[in-house]
Amino acid sequence: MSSKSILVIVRHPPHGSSWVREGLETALVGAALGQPPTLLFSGDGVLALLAGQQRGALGQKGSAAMLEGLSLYDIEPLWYDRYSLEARGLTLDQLMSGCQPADIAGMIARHDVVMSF
Amino acid sequence: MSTLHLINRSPFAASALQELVSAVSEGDHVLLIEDGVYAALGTAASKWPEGVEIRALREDCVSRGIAPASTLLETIDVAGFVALTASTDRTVSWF
Amino acid sequence: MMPDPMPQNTDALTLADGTEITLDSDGHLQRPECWSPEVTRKMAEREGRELTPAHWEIIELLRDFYTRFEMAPAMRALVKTTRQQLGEEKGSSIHLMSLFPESPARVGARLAGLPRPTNCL
Amino acid sequence: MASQGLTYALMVQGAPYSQQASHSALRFAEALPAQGHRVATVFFYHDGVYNAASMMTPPTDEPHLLERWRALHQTQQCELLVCVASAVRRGLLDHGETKRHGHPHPTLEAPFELTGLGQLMQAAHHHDRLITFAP
Repeated sequence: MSSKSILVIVRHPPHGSSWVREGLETALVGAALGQPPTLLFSGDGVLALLAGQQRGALGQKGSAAMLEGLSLYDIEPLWYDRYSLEARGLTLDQLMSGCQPADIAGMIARHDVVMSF
Repeated sequence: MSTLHLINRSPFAASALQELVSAVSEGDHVLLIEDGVYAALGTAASKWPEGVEIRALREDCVSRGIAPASTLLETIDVAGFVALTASTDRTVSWF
Repeated sequence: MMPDPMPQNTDALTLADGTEITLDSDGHLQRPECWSPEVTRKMAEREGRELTPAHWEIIELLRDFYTRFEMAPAMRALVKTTRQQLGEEKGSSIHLMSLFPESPARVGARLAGLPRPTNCL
Repeated sequence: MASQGLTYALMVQGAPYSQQASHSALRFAEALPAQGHRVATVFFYHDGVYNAASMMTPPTDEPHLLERWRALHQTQQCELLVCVASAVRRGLLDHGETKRHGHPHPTLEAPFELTGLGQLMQAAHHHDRLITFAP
């Protein structure tokens, strides 16, 4: 497999839809194939990084547990768009561990392929 | 090295267009498709960074009754859409 | 006679107390919440596997991984987590392959009673 | 300046008849050959997997999306890949999955194929462009 760099952008909040989980599944498969993609959370996607999440009322899985395991797949750090975080009145200390701010424009420009969820 | 950004959300319902402002680089292209073409109606698409070209997909304007003549935005047809994906290095979808 | 409510491609394990544990066509538990160490022992027995303490270490590690991250690890993550928890020597694909020769992540997860993974590569 | 003869992968994430994503993807794919390009892989993910529902029966005066995908497969020799994890949980099963889960009839047929996300990654690596059509 030729090695293109892949950026996975998550732009939706967790729980309300399956976007976050599907984005993470995609990133995990890339990593399992030996090419961990870069993972970036932007817009409402930063809400997936909030600490203290749980399963849904029917026992449906969220995405927080999965996110905690990504470093074992060499997908780290969890990049986030700082403006999206600020716009939602949140700060880094409210997020799970392993998050780092990113320059989203530069990050897009540095990757060959971008997948959004 | 440039990026084509596709937006299919109305700017009046979603913040994708605003968010995109911080995600574009000089030389990038933005194409409004589907409900994204409604950005041609307000002022949302007028406050755009320098050096970034924004256009609307003509077929989606026409089907929605937004005549190209009534907008300030340049419109392109699907052939132009294909050409943009080929001339840029990558495509990012905002939805 | 009552119609059989289960799909035809299933199989079952009978535990010492008479409980039937149904398996899907790939040998995974139909109801992962029914797992107990006895289930793993029965599965192994049927498949002619002898489980040593080294096997159990990995089975526990797989269950712990699943509890923490709500997913079963792929090979790369299994090696890494084994290395973190059990040290360099055991955290190698050679060690894991010697325990579960066909595919440590897949076979190990099945014996650990984890659900059948939804996504094959 | 357009490059010559690119191969495309499309990721379709929108459900047919609910969102415009399928129509947009087909319109785009059908326009590729005029410029010497071709779609090599269509990968259906999220609600996009419903595009492969083999019993899709739209009114006769509306586009038949399933037929259009089949035609695309014929004319551009593209593979139509459906994420197995997304499809099976939504009730789209091919012959093999039907048997595995003990259901009576397949709801997904060739030329659509159930595959894993690894195929999406392969397509992203091997083809010149990846374009996402989302709901």
